[in-house]
Amino acid sequence: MMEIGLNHYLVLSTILFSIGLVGVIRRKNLLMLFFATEILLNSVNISFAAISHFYGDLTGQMFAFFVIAIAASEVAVGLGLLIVWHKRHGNIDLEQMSTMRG
Amino acid sequence: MLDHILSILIFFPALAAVLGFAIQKDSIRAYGVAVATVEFALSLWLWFSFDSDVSGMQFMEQLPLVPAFGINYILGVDGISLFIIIMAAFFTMIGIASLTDTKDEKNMIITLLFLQMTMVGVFVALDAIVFYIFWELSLVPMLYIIGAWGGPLRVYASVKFFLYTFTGSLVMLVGMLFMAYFYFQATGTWSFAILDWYRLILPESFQLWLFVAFFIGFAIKVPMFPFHTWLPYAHGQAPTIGSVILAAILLKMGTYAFIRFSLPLFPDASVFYMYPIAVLAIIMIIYTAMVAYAQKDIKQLVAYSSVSHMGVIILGTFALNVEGISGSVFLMIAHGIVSGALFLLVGVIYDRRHTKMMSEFGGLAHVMPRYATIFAIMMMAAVGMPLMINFVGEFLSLLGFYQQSHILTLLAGIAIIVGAIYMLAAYKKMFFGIVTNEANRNLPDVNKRELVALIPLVIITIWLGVYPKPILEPINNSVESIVQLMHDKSITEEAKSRIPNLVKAIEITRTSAQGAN
Amino acid sequence: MELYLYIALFSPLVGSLFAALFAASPKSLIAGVVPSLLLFTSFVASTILLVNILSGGDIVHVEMMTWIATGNLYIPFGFVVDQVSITMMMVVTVVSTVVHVYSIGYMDHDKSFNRFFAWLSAFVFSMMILVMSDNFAGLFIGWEGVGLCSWGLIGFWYHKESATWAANEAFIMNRIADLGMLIGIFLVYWNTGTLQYDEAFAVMPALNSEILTWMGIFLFVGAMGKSAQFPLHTWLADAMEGPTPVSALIHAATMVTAGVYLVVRANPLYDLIPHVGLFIASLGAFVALFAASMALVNRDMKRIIAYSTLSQLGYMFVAAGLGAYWVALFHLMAHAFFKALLFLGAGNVMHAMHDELDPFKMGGLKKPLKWTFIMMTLASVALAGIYPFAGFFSKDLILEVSLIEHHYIIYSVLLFTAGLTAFYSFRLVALIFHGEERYKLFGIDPHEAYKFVLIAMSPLLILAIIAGSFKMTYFEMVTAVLPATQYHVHSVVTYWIMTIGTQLFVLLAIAFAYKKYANNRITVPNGTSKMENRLCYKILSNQYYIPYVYEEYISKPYRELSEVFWKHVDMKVVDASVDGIANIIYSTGEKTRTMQSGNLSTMLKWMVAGTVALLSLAVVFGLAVRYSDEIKLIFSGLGVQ
Amino acid sequence: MFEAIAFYLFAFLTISMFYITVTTSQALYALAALAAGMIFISAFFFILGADFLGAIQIVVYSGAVMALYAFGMMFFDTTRDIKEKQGNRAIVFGLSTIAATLVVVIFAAPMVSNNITALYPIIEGAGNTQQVGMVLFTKYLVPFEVAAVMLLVAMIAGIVLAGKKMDLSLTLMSDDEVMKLKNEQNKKVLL
Repeated sequence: MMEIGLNHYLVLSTILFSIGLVGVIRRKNLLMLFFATEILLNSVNISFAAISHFYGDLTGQMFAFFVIAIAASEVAVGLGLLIVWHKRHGNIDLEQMSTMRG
Repeated sequence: MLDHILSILIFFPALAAVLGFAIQKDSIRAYGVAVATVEFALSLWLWFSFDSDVSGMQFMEQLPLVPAFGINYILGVDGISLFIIIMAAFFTMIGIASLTDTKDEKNMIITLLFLQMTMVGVFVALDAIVFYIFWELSLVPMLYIIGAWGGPLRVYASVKFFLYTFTGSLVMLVGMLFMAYFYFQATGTWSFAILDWYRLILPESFQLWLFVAFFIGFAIKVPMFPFHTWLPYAHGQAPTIGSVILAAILLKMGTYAFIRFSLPLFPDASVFYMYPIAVLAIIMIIYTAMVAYAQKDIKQLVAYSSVSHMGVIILGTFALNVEGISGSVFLMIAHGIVSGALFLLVGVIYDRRHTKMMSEFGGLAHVMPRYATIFAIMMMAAVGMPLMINFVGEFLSLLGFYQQSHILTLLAGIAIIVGAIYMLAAYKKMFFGIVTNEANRNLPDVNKRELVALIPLVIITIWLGVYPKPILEPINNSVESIVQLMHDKSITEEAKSRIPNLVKAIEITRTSAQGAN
Repeated sequence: MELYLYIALFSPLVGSLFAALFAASPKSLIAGVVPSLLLFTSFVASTILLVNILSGGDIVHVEMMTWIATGNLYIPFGFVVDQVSITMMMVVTVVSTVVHVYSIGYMDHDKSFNRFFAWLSAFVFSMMILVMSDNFAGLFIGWEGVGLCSWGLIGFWYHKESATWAANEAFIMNRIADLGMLIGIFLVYWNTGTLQYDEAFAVMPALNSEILTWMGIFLFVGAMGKSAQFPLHTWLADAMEGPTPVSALIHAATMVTAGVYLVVRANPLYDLIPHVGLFIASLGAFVALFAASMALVNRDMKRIIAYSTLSQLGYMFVAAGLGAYWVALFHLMAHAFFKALLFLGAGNVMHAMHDELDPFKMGGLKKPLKWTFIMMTLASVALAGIYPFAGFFSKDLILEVSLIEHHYIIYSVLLFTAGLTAFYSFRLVALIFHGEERYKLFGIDPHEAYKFVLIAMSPLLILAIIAGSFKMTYFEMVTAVLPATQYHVHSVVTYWIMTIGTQLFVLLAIAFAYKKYANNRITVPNGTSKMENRLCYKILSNQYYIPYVYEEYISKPYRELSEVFWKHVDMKVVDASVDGIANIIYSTGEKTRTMQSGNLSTMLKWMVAGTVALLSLAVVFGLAVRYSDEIKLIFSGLGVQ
Repeated sequence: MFEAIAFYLFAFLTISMFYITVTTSQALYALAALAAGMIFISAFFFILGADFLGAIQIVVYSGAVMALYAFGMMFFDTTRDIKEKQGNRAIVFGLSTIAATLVVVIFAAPMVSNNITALYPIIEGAGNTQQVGMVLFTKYLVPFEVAAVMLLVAMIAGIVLAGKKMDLSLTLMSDDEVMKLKNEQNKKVLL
């Protein structure tokens, strides 16, 4: 119990990932959705870093690094789009975005 | 030029069709006839320069397309495909020449020329992928012909036609890919060349599965019972020219592919599935003939009769001996000519009365004696009168199958009875009796333009019935080499005993196969 | 000689094509005269060939060209003129020449005069191919060809519903038999490797008897159709809807005898299988009696003659079945002459009576139609088999054959039938030519046929009278190829008792017919007389209800089954299942379309669900790969390969 | 011992922060909680000895990303309560849990079966940042550069998207409106 192993990190990662997924599913405000995706990405990052640590392999860290880079660009573009949407429709409500109705 | 005559035959109509967009509406017909005539002349030239004594492929062409996967543009022609190509050219020619008051004539002619490209392509392709491409491409112009110029249900009919046959050919494609993969496993190189595949001896269990994959694709195209229901719709709704080409050429793709792919590639599976397929063929023959008898619409009747005759072709193919296969190849041509002519004849009366219901007619023999005569000749040919083209094929097909099974042949022979029943009943309804419908009283007899299309067909029908040798001989030579190949390749005892050994040097195919590489 | 062969064979074709050229144009005499002349040419050429054969010349055997050659199969257009085929050729050319000339008169007023000759000559051509071919395939060509022409000629007056119906019936019935024939041909090919008569027959003795039996049966089935043997006989009576010359040529003299010809031609085969031969003979005897009984009460002049033909065909099959091939062929020949004559005479009567067929409405025609009366009477005498007419020699011979072969049942049936034959023949003659002139009631003024028509008929009359005298010449000629069994009753006493007894029996029957029908008390039956209400009369006049049974239990169910197949099976089952599959896909699309509500949060939910599914798959596969050995073990434990 | 305490502490903190993020109805709270969570996560990285990653985490997330969100939120009406839809909770949580578990199983599987070996073992005697640098600029040079370009593109995209007139869509506008827009542009050019 006191010895923190890989499993502890993985469980933590799982918990955070579920929280993120709950957010993704529940939220209908787009901004909040973005927050939830950040959580997802971060939870995975923890796993990467932990695996990297416990196996003495740097690849995990590299992946985490690239994940952060992607998260950053995602936020940049995503927010830009969000602003455009808000300008045009005056809201950022998921329920309103139904032009893709099949 | 002779070295590339097959490519020319394929792409000349396509090129002409592209150029056709630039042609004035008034002169498009002359242009179409000219192009089709040149194509037909080329095909005749091909026949003229064809060496009947050689059983293997001739006029081979090869061009690498995707060398890494062994996909090559390989063309070649043998006695089996030669005459279907000529017939395709011939029907396109007379089809265009006899087009009557079609709306949007220009598009129709251009579509027909494209269709011709795909038809020739299918029959000369010796690479599975090239074959597949043309096979699928041929659906498009036909879809367009039915969908754009068809009857009231045309959209349903054309979509059904397309989706149904397309589904089948996808299964076939999977089979082809597997086949190529097996080839890769066996030899270490990829190849889609059919002649390469011929040399591959597959274990029986593989053969059984692959045979089924190919069978589904071909059977829907033929169409075999119970996959035939797209055909009556397609025929019922298609314009005359569409029906003619569909019946005469497109259906032959299926039966041709059986002989080109299924038999030589899977001899053991062919023997294994011979009886089930024969039973299907017999159901096809008798059942569809009875359905044809119940039809009220003359065109549907001819369509069902077509299915019935295709049953005999299938039966001949699966006789797995020279007599049967030669007969079935001959019957392909014969059926093409006769059913094509019958559809043209139905078109003649449809143009005049705009109905195809037999009950609308009666006593036409009084009003249109020439028409009645030609119809009678073609009907008798369809019924299988000796000295007419169909008989030779039917006789040989049934004769061939008799070696395999007596009882099944006896059942299949019922074809000649039921065929006579529906044909004669239809003829009686339409042509005999007195004229009851006033609208029929003053119908004009066949005119010159229609005669241009019909007279050559009548001549061919009788000429090849009396003297089938010019066609039968090349067919026979090619079929013999296929049968021998099958015998040599077969693994099981059953197959060895079912497929006759002709004890003839098959070197020719071998060398030509190697020449292909 | 080959030249003559080709002339004999092809001049009818030329005639047919010539007439066909005018088919669509109005009547022109030339379209009738030229084919007749060409047929006469054919007749002359045949005669030359006959003379050649009689004078001991070689059999003419030619191979014109290859027809079908594939695999081991080789079928040429080969023709042979031997003793058998020359007999048939003579019969065909003589009768058809007469019928052609007769038709020029008979069809005089028909607007389709030209078409008629095209068909008629085409028929002769087909018949010539049938008899001259040297192989089974060629025989089949002729076989189908005569069927086709018969269809065209029975349905010649195509505006008549009954005529076209009869034409189709004849064609389809024959097709049923042709299937048997075709199977027989296949059997011959696969067992002997050839379709040439001589080669195939040479191999046959080496085959096992079961195969030979099937061969014989299937070929005979073909013969049954063409020769209208029971149960495929109904078409022949209905075929009388065609013009009378057609009935004379096709349905009396030539085509219907093709079946007998086939059996005679295949004599080496049937010699090997006497049990099938006995069956043929028994069927023949049955048909002889069966047909004669229907002729007794019929009220249609042409049908009576048709039944008589059927009955005589039965006689021929008895002879052929019992191995007396030359006797069968001889009766065939003699019968052709007098039966054609009878039909042509009937044609004259019909013309005179404006197409009236009921003999009860005639009577007393011997005065206006003197020559016809003489001809028909003589023909009937010949048919009845009175000495010294043709029928006596041929028919009595058949009776003798059956006696000598110890088939007493067949003999007695045939003897009885001979009496019936005499009775119904003279019933007809009596009703038409004797008694009161009932036709006056119907306001008809009968006229004798054209002179040239009568002259044209005269060769048949002569032949009907004298044909019997050729018997020995004929025997010597034909036995060169057929088994030469002389049929003589060993004891002279028996022979005379038999012959005279038969003659007396027949004469008695004739006298009875005259007594009953040649008086003035005959009236047109109207369905009230006592006899007409008898059960046996009803059965006979309804042809034993066989056509009714065919219609009710074969044609109608076939029609209904076709409808069911189309409307219910094809539309509702086969097609519907295809559409059903399409509909399932469609409706799946329709249903799942709601997934695409456009609502992003719903989509996200689906996305998560999809992710879960894919991840689970990944896990499952991962586990499967990892534990593949164990899984295989479990499966093999379950018996899966 | 210290490690364990730190792990549990930060685990508790991260989870609660993120929980707040996904449940609160106030956007500002959510933002704040997220930022806090990010920082706490970096603590794990430090614990795991990934110093460089920890630093990056703080810089990028707490600095750049949060600043972006904060700026972004200025456009929106953040005071309004955010309405949550009433979904089926069982589905929501069930799906989430299953998905997360599966992800972990997949990640853990190769390790359980012990069939992975370190491709780039940690080099003794070098600091984490140094090691990262060594790997990043050798093996991962191309992806690194691509990532750089991606960030650049994202930056430009962000600027362009948030810029003028991006709220107009030529495809959704009627012809008249498009013409009007064109005329305006032309005027500008002429002026």
